[in-house]
Amino acid sequence: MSTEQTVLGNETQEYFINMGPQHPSTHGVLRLLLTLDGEIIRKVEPHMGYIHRSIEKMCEKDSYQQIVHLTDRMDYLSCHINNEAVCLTVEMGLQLEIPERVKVIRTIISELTRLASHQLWWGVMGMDLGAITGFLYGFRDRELITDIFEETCGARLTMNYNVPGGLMFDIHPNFQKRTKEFLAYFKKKLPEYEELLTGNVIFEERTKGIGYISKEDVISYGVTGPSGRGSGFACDIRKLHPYSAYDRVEFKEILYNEGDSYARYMVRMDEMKESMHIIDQLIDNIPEGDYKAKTKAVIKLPAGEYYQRVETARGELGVYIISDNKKSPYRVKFRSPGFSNLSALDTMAKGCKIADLVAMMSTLDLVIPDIDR
Amino acid sequence: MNNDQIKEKVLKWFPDAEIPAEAGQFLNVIVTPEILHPLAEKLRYDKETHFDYLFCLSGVDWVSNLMVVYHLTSTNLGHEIVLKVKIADRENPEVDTVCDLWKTAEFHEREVYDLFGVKFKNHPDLRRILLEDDWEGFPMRKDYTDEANIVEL
Amino acid sequence: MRIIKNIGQYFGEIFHAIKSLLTGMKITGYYFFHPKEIVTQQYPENRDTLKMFDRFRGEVVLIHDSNNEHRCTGCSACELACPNGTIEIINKKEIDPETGKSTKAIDQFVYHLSMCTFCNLCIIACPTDAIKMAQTFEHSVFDRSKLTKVLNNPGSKLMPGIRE
Amino acid sequence: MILLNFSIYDFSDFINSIDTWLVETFSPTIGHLIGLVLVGTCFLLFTALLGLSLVYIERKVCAFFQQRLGPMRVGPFGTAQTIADIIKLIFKESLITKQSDKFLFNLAAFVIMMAPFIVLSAIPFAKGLQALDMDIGLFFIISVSSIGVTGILLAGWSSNNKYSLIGAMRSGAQIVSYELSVAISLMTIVILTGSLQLSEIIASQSNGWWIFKGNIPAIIAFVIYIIASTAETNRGPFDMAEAESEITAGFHTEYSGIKFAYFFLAEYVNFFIISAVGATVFFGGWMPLHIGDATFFNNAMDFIPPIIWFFGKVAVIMYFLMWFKWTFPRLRIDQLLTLEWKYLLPISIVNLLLMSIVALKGWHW
Repeated sequence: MSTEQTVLGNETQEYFINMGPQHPSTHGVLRLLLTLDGEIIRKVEPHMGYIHRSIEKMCEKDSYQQIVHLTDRMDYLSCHINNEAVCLTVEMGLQLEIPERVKVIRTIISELTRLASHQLWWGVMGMDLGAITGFLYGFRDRELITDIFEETCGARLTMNYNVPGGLMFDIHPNFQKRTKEFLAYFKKKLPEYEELLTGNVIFEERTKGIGYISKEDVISYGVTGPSGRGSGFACDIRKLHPYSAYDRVEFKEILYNEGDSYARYMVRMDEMKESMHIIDQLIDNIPEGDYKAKTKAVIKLPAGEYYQRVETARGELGVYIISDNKKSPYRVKFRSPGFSNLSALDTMAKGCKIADLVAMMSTLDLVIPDIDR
Repeated sequence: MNNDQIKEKVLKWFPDAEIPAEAGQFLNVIVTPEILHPLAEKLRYDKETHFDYLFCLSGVDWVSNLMVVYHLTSTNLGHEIVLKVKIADRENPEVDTVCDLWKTAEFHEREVYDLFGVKFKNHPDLRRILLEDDWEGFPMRKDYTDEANIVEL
Repeated sequence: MRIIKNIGQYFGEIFHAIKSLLTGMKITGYYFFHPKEIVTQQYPENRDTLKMFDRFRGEVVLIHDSNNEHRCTGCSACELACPNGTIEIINKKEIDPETGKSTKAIDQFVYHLSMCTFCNLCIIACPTDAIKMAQTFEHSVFDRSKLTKVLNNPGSKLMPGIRE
Repeated sequence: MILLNFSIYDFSDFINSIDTWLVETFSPTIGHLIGLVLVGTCFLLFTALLGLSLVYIERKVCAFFQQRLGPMRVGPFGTAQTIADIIKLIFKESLITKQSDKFLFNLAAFVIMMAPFIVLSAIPFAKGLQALDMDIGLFFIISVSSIGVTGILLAGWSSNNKYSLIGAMRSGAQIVSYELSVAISLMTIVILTGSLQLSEIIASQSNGWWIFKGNIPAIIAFVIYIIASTAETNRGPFDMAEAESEITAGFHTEYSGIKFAYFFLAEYVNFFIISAVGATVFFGGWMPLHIGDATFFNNAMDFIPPIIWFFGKVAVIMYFLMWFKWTFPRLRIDQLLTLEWKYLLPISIVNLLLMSIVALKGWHW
């Protein structure tokens, strides 16, 4: 900054701006303390915790069945995957044999969740860049997925469809039909997304080369999910440690090496196609069987430590449960993807402009309850 | 490297490190605060171990002591290890930061400080992260009481 | 030569830019001229046709049959399963008119809708299928106390044969 | 007596008869004064009506682009929605931020209203329906419309809010740069008309509009005019000054109630003005579509009243501007300036030169 000052020959003064907690593009109550030089960002200091509900502490009082519904409220856009993560951890501790049917249904719904999350993200990304129309289109298509969820799981957002050992109830008879209808519909709509934003010259100008982060930094900051894969960090837990039915489906791990906003955007766009591909493979092959393994009414995990990693729509979610053989866990830790992703924002944003920061935050796809827990 | 080789290597570097015999999900290495940073540094930069990705950092209150747990993995070699540092001093728990090795630790250590009160030496910006700055006590500790906010069901 | 190439590039860029902008306008233009594709639902007006899915979780209700009998034995399994203390079961002692033995029966099944997270755990915990989720969703009231409901109808009884 | 002269095709007799009647009934001075007040009142009413209807139209059009219905509740198809909004805004508390420059803060809302209001007086709505027909009409419009930026800068500065200040500064840089392109693209047509007077510009298009007659340079000029004028009025995709997702609402973040309504109104009147000027210069204003000397066709077109021609053309241009706004993402401020200085300005200057050659060689029709 000193060079610029001497070049300009006049003194410039840095100033601070509070972006948030109430701001249209922080997508929740996140506060960013920006140090600015004109419009150029010198430093971004995130302040979070505005909706910290201490879910980890609450878990220490709850039974294992009850923990699941709390995770709905962390990353509410990939709530099913969060539920699944907890259930998988508990099942690992109990060494339960999970029916194949459950695994496949979980995978399908996980991928639908991912699709819904990415649709919403796409809409919000457009809105942050000023293309408000995209927001409505994203929500229009997401509505159809939430309808599927509502019919099968009983809720649109906080579904709580998993219980340790399986699912709360079997899929709705309409589930397969509706899902196939949706896939047929969305395969037509996804190219519209591309035409409206991806190829747009203004969009390309706004995202290409903006918010660069190197692969080393991404690994060091623990930026996972599509944000990490945009920098070439192969971190897809579905590939690294396959869980549920991911070991039997064929899909690509989307990797881009550019590390800029556009790469992160493209990862998600391509991931939507991969998600549809995964559902395509599974939707007609749901095996018959029970929707739930037999569990006791009061679950006690054997004493020990259990760690399960899953891939949510935002990245790697880790569930770390320490049990002391009681009906509530001794300690639960959620390694939420948003928390680590946010920490890299400062590195990305240095030297960019305010408008770029908004685009960057969109490409990180932050969900604030996920960060604050 | 498989778990046995890593175990051998760690013990060669630091014979004091305690490695529980029972096979869990990961290879556990329990160390004291003094040797945490040197060990972490070796694990991070040694070509054979190359643990470059810290995917989870959590604090645990074992009542008798506090513990900070580091889940590490290597992005190119694929092996995993769990480093645990046992801090006996509950009143003034201190451990070296690993921010310089894995930048993600910066936020995660702030969280552990916030909720458990573990002070990380040399941390660039050790402040509360989730709770407000004037919060009293460390809520995730087992002896934390708050009659107003914690409702016993 | 280089200048010509540069000029070509300059105009090529402009041409590409305009083309990409027109592609975007094609999409929005299409929807503008196809008002049939409008997805808005006008909520209070469409109340008559609006039907929620069977599994939609609106609120907990205690099922009563036409004889004003329910299936709740007052075992408090739902109370224990609830993560938020939404359900409170107040039991009373009742003398069975046939056998003369005193049995436990519910006096009040109190349900705090304001605390409910609609997680469905109470429903799956219930051993006698006495409660279910209703599909109502218009819960707003002017007074918070109205959200605390007593689910058993006045004078309702336990259905015979449930306790066994 | 007065109404006898009324004709929907030519307002000049009607206006003149009112003027004559006023002068004859009162003394010339008082008559003219009453005339001025009358005209002023008419414009005030027109501005208010324009604002109301444009806001409604924009909301409906935007809704249809987005597969929504838009306002539907107040009045049939939500037509009374904007009236309800205005009533709400009037009754809202007018907040003034602490330590803001209260005088400038209040002044800004009026300054920003002033510019479009004055410019409106030079717009020819129909034959004879024009308040001021100056021989420097176009120049007047270009120069007066830049007063608006003063209002924006005042608002941003006096609000004591950094978001407002950033918005105002962006807006200042933006308007000052884009004015160049607007002016030059309009001058391109002036080469052909040889006059800055709006009535003459329209009269020169009696045998065809300049966009058709003026060969390729006229089309280029029109495209540049549309882009640059959108930027000048801070409309999307150039709405950097009030970029909602970046700097909340930019220069009018701190305004509430009726003062906010002024900003809103000014924005929409400006929107109307750029469309009106575009329609006048490139599409012949109220002049019906004429093709050379195809008398039958021209007479048929003349049957449609000029005022409908004018508003029809304005509506079409407005529709396209709305289409842009609701389709494209927003540019970044430096890209915006790059677009102006690297693309629009050089092209428009070359275009001006081209047009001069066209005019000299007589390649236009």
